[in-house]
Amino acid sequence: MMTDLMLPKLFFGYFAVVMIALSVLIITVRNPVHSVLWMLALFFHIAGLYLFLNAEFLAAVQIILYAGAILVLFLFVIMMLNLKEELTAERFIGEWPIAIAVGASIIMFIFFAINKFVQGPTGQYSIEAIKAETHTKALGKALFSNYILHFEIAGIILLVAIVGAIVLAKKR
Amino acid sequence: MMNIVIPDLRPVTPEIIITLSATALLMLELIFKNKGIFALIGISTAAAVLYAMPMSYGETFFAEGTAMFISDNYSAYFKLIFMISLVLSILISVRYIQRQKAEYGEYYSLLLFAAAGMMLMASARDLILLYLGLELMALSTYILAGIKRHDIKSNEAAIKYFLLGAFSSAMLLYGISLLYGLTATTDLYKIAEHLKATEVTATLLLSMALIAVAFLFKIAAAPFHMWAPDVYEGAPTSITAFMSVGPKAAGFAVIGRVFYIGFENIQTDWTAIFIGVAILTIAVGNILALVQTNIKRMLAYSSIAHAGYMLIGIIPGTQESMSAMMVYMLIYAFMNIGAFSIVILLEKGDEIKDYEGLAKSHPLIAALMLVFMFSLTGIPPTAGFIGKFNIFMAAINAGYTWLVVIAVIFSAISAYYYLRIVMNMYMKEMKEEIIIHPSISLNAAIVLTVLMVFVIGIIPSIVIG
Amino acid sequence: MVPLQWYIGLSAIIFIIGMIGFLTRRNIIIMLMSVELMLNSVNISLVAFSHYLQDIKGQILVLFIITVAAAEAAIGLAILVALFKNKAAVHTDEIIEMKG
Amino acid sequence: MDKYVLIPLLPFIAFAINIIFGKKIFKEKAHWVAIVAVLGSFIAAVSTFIEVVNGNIINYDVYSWIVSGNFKVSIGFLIDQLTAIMLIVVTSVSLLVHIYSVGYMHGDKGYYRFFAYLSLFTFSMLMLVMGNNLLQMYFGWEAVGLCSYFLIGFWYEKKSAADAGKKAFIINRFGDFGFGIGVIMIFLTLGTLHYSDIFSTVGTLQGQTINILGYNVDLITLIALLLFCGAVGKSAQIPLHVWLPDAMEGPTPVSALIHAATMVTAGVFMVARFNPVFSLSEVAMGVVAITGAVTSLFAATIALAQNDIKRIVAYSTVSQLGYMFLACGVGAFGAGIFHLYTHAYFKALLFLGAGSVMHAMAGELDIQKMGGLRKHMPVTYITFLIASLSIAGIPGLAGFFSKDEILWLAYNHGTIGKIVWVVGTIVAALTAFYSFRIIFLAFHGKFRGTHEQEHHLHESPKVITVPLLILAIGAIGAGWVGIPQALGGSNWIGHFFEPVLGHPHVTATHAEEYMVMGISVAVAMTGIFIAWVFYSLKPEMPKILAEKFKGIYTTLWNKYYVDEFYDFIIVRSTRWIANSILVGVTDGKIIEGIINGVPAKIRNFGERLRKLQTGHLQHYAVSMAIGLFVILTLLLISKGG
Amino acid sequence: MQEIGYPILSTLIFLPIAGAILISLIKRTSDTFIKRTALLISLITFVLSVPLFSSFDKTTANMQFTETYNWIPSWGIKYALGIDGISVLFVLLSTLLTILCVTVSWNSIKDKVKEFYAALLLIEGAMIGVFCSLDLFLFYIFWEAMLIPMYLLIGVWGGPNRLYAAIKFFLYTLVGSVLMLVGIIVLYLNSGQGSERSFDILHMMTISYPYHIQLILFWAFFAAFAVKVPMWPVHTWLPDAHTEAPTAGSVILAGILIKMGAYGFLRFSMPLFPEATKAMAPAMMILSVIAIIYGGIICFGQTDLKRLIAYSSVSHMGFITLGLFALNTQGIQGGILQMINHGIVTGALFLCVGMIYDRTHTRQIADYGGTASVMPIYAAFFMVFTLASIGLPGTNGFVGEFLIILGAFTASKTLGVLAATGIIIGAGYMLWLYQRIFFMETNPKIQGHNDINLRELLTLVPMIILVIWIGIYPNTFLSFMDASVQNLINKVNTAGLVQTAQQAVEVIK
Repeated sequence: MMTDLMLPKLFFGYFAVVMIALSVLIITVRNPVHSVLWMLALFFHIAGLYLFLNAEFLAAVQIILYAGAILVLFLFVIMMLNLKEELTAERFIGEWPIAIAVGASIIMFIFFAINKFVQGPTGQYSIEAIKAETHTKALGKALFSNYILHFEIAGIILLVAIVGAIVLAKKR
Repeated sequence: MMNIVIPDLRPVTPEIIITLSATALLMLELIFKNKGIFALIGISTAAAVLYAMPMSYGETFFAEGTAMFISDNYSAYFKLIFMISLVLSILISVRYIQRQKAEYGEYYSLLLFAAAGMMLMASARDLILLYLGLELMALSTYILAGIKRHDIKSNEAAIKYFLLGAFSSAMLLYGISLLYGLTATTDLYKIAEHLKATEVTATLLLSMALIAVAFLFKIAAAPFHMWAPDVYEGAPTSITAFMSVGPKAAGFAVIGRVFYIGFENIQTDWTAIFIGVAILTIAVGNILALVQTNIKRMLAYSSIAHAGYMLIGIIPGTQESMSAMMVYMLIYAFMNIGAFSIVILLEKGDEIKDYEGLAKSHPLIAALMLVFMFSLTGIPPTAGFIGKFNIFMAAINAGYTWLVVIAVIFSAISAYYYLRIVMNMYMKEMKEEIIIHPSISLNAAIVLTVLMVFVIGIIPSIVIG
Repeated sequence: MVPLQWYIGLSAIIFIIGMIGFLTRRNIIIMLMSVELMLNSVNISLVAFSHYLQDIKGQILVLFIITVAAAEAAIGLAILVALFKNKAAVHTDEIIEMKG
Repeated sequence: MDKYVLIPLLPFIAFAINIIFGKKIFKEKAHWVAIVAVLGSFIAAVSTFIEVVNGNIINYDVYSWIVSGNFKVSIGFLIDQLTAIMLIVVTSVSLLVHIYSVGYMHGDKGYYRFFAYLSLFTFSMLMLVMGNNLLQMYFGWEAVGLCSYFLIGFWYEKKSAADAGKKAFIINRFGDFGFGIGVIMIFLTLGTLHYSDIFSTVGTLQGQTINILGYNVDLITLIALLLFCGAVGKSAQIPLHVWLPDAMEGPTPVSALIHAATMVTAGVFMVARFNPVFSLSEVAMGVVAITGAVTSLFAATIALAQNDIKRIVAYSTVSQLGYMFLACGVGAFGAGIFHLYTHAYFKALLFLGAGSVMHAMAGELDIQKMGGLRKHMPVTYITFLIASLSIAGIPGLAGFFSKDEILWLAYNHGTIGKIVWVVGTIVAALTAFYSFRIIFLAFHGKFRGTHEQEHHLHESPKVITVPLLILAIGAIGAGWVGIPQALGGSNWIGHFFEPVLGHPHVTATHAEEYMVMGISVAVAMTGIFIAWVFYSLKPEMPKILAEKFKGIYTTLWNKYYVDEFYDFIIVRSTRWIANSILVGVTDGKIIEGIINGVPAKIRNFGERLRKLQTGHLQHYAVSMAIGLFVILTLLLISKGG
Repeated sequence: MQEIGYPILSTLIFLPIAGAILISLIKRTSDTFIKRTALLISLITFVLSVPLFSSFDKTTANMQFTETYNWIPSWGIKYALGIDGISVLFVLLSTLLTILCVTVSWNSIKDKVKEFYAALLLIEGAMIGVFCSLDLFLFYIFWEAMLIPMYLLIGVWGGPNRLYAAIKFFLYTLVGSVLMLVGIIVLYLNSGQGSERSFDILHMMTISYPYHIQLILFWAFFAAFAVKVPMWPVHTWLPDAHTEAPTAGSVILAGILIKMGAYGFLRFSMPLFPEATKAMAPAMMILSVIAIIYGGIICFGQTDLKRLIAYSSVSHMGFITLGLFALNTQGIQGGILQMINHGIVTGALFLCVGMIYDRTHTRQIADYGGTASVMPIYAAFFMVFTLASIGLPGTNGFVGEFLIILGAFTASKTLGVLAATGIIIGAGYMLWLYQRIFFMETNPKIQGHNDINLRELLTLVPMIILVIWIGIYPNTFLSFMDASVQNLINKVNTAGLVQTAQQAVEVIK
């Protein structure tokens, strides 16, 4: 009894601790390259958490798209700038204590708020239901029926991103 | 056994038209070298959209029996405003972007994409769709703001706008996620139903606050306004004109929908927020505008102040006040873009002192600027007065007299900085020769705006009621 | 069974960390990453919600968020590149051309 | 268009013609227009007078002037015995002065202007006396004041002249202030401003009181005193007498016409006209009598120490006016008007004589620099002497009868009467003294002026001397219409006035009347004798006395320092308040301070706010975060979850 | 009322405006043509306005020459014009003064001639509009619209310190007006008792508003009107505006613009908020008396010719408001008449000042002296206006001031007396001024200037005629306002009686 009651909690505990640690590292380390790498690690853990919440497709996307595409993009850009100077430069803005104070007080509120949390009504996509037709399929069906418009728009957004990247970054 | 329901596309026709033509422009750029044609296409697209609008009324995209996209009077009116600002921006852009060495075909298609995004925002009744529309608009505007990519100011504007925009949309998402958690849905109507059924929790308030912040950022209301002056100053003036109207209008559109439908049951809470924000916005906008030396910054602050006035339209939440707010938006579109078009008309018209002695060298232009300035101040018989009058009347009718008193006092103060321009034009001597760049399209824009400013001022019945 | 609050708490913490990162770091790229951090925190909570609510909308939203995040990253970095070309600056306090 | 309208209208037409065409067309001929007009109105006046004598009282409205709600007032004429006599006085003296001016003002660059003003004055004075309602009187009242302003300041290049004119006008305004309020009070209480209605209804006010700052004041007394304020101003009684001596800055004919014969007597006329009101209030009457007595004494004493011939005559005018008020005060309105009428002639004569002397002395006014003029200008001397005798009250001359009538009636009028009688008698002595001081200093002895002055001396031309002679006849004979029964006369004029002014009851006997006469004649003689002693027999005497009573002498010489006092109290203090308080502080600092201060505050608040807009985008982000934080605080604290 | 062939009021409003547009189309090089056109238009306007005088029905208090069209139906806003005994004279005065403004500016305006005359005509149109509007919204439109050309008039063609003066004038008035705007809206929202809401004044007058609302609204309107009048202590814009404005500007300001405040009290405050008016009348009268004395005494401290006259205006306007708030026939009729008088006299004085300023280009009193010897005719004119302004009987000033003081005295003896002192003070500063400018030995600075020419003579003559006319036979003008004023007073006095009666009934029950 204890085990299958404890095990998920332990799992979660591990993930949580590591993720928080990683995020803190990301925003504190001096070298941008390092923080990208820590981010990579973080993304893997997030993906893990997704699996844990049986959203395997999302986990995959997280790895492929985020880790695979976005982070690489970040790396490219970082290579562009002068790391030497970056390593000596000041990391934080002068007013960082204020910022932290504000952040801290906000999270205080958030916690105050979310332990009042009451979850909404449950829908028909129970774990069993998703297990029945695979997660990917379930997602896909929704995406191409009800959310077709959203899907198209997402496409357009990416198009705009491409155009923008070209317009802004290309030589002429 | 895959049963995909192909939903009814009719209501989305305008959006489809505009996106298609935007995409088309991207390809046409390879064919046509003369960019004038793009402007033409853009305008005709707008016309087509307006033409398609009436026949597109209705709702669509049924997920579990609820609509996600709704095309009604409300959205139609805002789409009208978007189209007007789009057309005017295109008109004032044509020659200007040549002068600014920023003449790319993408310019126009991005404008169209942005417009598409706004239209989606205006029509969305599903938070996901709303978010996507917002991002579509935002991303296009980021690019447009930075499109003068050889100009450091333009880059700076873009990066500031982009980072803060991303920051705010993160907050929006967090709010949405909490709301989703509370209600298990993203459809505004369903959210409303569910919230009515359950009692108010702190979490709900939190998510509401987060969403409010994101939207208030979009309409540049204090204290989320600080990006506006910098971005307006740095961005190409034509884009500034566009940004000062389009995204603002879109922001108001979504505020109207989300808060009136979604958060109906906690109206008292968010009204309180908006009252505070409105007062702060009016005060900050007007007071800071007093001390500006750059006219684009001044107009930025003035547009912040105007956002404050429009918020007064949101607060009472009556039918009357909402329509008043929309009318104000429309009028504001004309007078503000009009003012910017004068700025564009001048070779160098960014600094307020550039206007000294304009009345001597170019009386007509000075007169036009005068009209726009007085309209922004809200002096009859210009449209600006009708707008203010309308909003104030609605607010007082809903019992917010004290709020209106504050507003009118500040609008009187605002006269000071608008009159500074007039003063420079009419009562100071010319320092150096003033060069102007008239062009058919630009003149058309100016004539159109000034005409509307007067027509609405004298025959308001065409916009109200 | 892990209570839902834990997930929300986790996402909240990460969100705030991201926010603090955004508010404190000078380097624009790191700020951008902080935003990504915030978005991911949102994703976590969304997935958690959709799991516990036995509803799929949340996950769809996550999908879109990831897409948009990608687009944002692309544009943001593009702007950064343009800026970098004109003025080799990646620190927020180096781009204060316009103020007041 | 009947002749009553013509009386005032003709001079007005003359004015209009002269002021518009005088400069271009008439130039040196301007006087013809004026003289013809005045002559016309004189003739009309005489015929009107005859009508009145035959018992025909004219009272009618010409047109209604102001109509507002229940307030109705019209332009109209009331010509009764009182008015009739005034008409004669005004038109006749005016006519003579016009003629005189032809010679006196000859060659002045403002020639046409002078005659225009004279005509305008005649018009205004006639409007004043002929009006049948208070507002019209007020109209004439202010109009004559205006004319005197013009004429005193006729030589406006001289600062002293301009100042004098202004002073006259403004001091009169002080009087008119009271007058005006009196008018309003009458309207509010009686609902009308027409004499006939006022006099018929005023009785109903008896015993009514009005509350002023907690004191209950008798209504009639209040009204009477308010009206009297006007009289005090116009007739230069204490404390508003200061303007009249300065008025001598004007051309001498003006002094004769306005500041001796007519305008200054308007006050007396008004009091007499309102005798039905005054006689209802003991207090008011007392005030009038005392004011008159004090003024006459006061002015006479000042006259003793002056050397400027015109100023002496001016002060004598003030004192004679005091006499008239004294008369009214003791209820002897008829006597007052009688004296007014005689005084008009001999005082005009004195002035014109003085003018004639000035003309000969090339504008020299100091009697100390004259002497022995009688050889050079006999006509002037004779006429001047007659006038002096007349004013001194030598029996047989006009002055004697009127003055004696006053003293006699005063004597009859209870305690106040007795007091003022004593004062009057003293004044009689003083009058005789200073009048003959002039005679002896100016006309007797040997010439004390410069040589060129000496052989410039000459008798004035006909156009000047003829009016003198005519006036001299007036100065002698004008009184004969009022010879009292005691001297076997009929006191015709007294009876003539009775219907309007009533007749004071006489208790005392003829014996006492002779006594009163005797005393007054005696004191007059003494005065003349002393003057002869001082200025003819032992010319060093006055110097010695002046040394002896230096204090008194300087006080008199400086006219009791009244001018200085007013200058300090009113003029300086007003300017000080205006400059240092109103302009400097309230407007400058307080109001403007706020008006300009608030925007300034807003501006530099803006400037400070501007500092927050650092351009550093994280600061923007932080402000957003703070905004969020504040919102959350408000929401969650207020909700408490 | 007699019918006139054309919609007279609309014509009077829009003819000048059309004229302004016409002028702005003329080639700017042809100055004389522009001037002639302006003169012609102003003359035509005046001629067309004459029927108001001739065929005005003095027997009725109703609005006359009315025109009514729906304008903004959804807000119940009408384009409603009409005049009664209170407003008719101001319309005439406006049309007359505009002509004089055109002629007096003939040579003094050299720069931006086109804009100047356009602005002038725009002001005329707006002014007439203010006096004719029977719809609050319409009224407000004109009321505000006038600010724009006036602001330019002061700011563009004004004196050395014009920028400050112009902005001060504009902001001062605007702050007042916006508060009135709020008041107007509140009024409108409360006008729906038992009927459609509307901005129609005549309709509003039929409604009796609750006392507390009346009070608030009274002060809201007061804010606008008091600034315009200007009443103490919000008068400080006037000296600056008057001093810096060009002659025509000062004339318009003194002649019409500041009358609109007092007119506002008459047309709106009193009939719409009778009870509040009655309650506030004492306060208003006290302010007025302060203005009279304050404005008078402060004149002694002035060194600038125009500034002195400006402050004297403050004092005179004090008389006017005093009369109006005496709330009795004499007071109000006197007040209205005095508005006309002050328009004529002070307007004329500013015309005179402008004429001599064109010659000497100085406004410092110290630079003058002995002018009477140099310019006798001019001196004569100036004297007449001076006398009129100190209220000498026989001039228009006397009739007005006398009636006002009579009215004030009826209302409150103390205030009446205090107000009367204003007459002494007035005589003091005006005569002192006159002496310093025209008397005493000639100041070399003004030596050798020629006397006024025919154009200037013709500009002043009409004023003289009016001064004398009103002075000698004021009934011509008083008779115009009789009926309307009576009606107004009845309205004010009977107000609240009904409610009190009802309350009494309640008590009895």
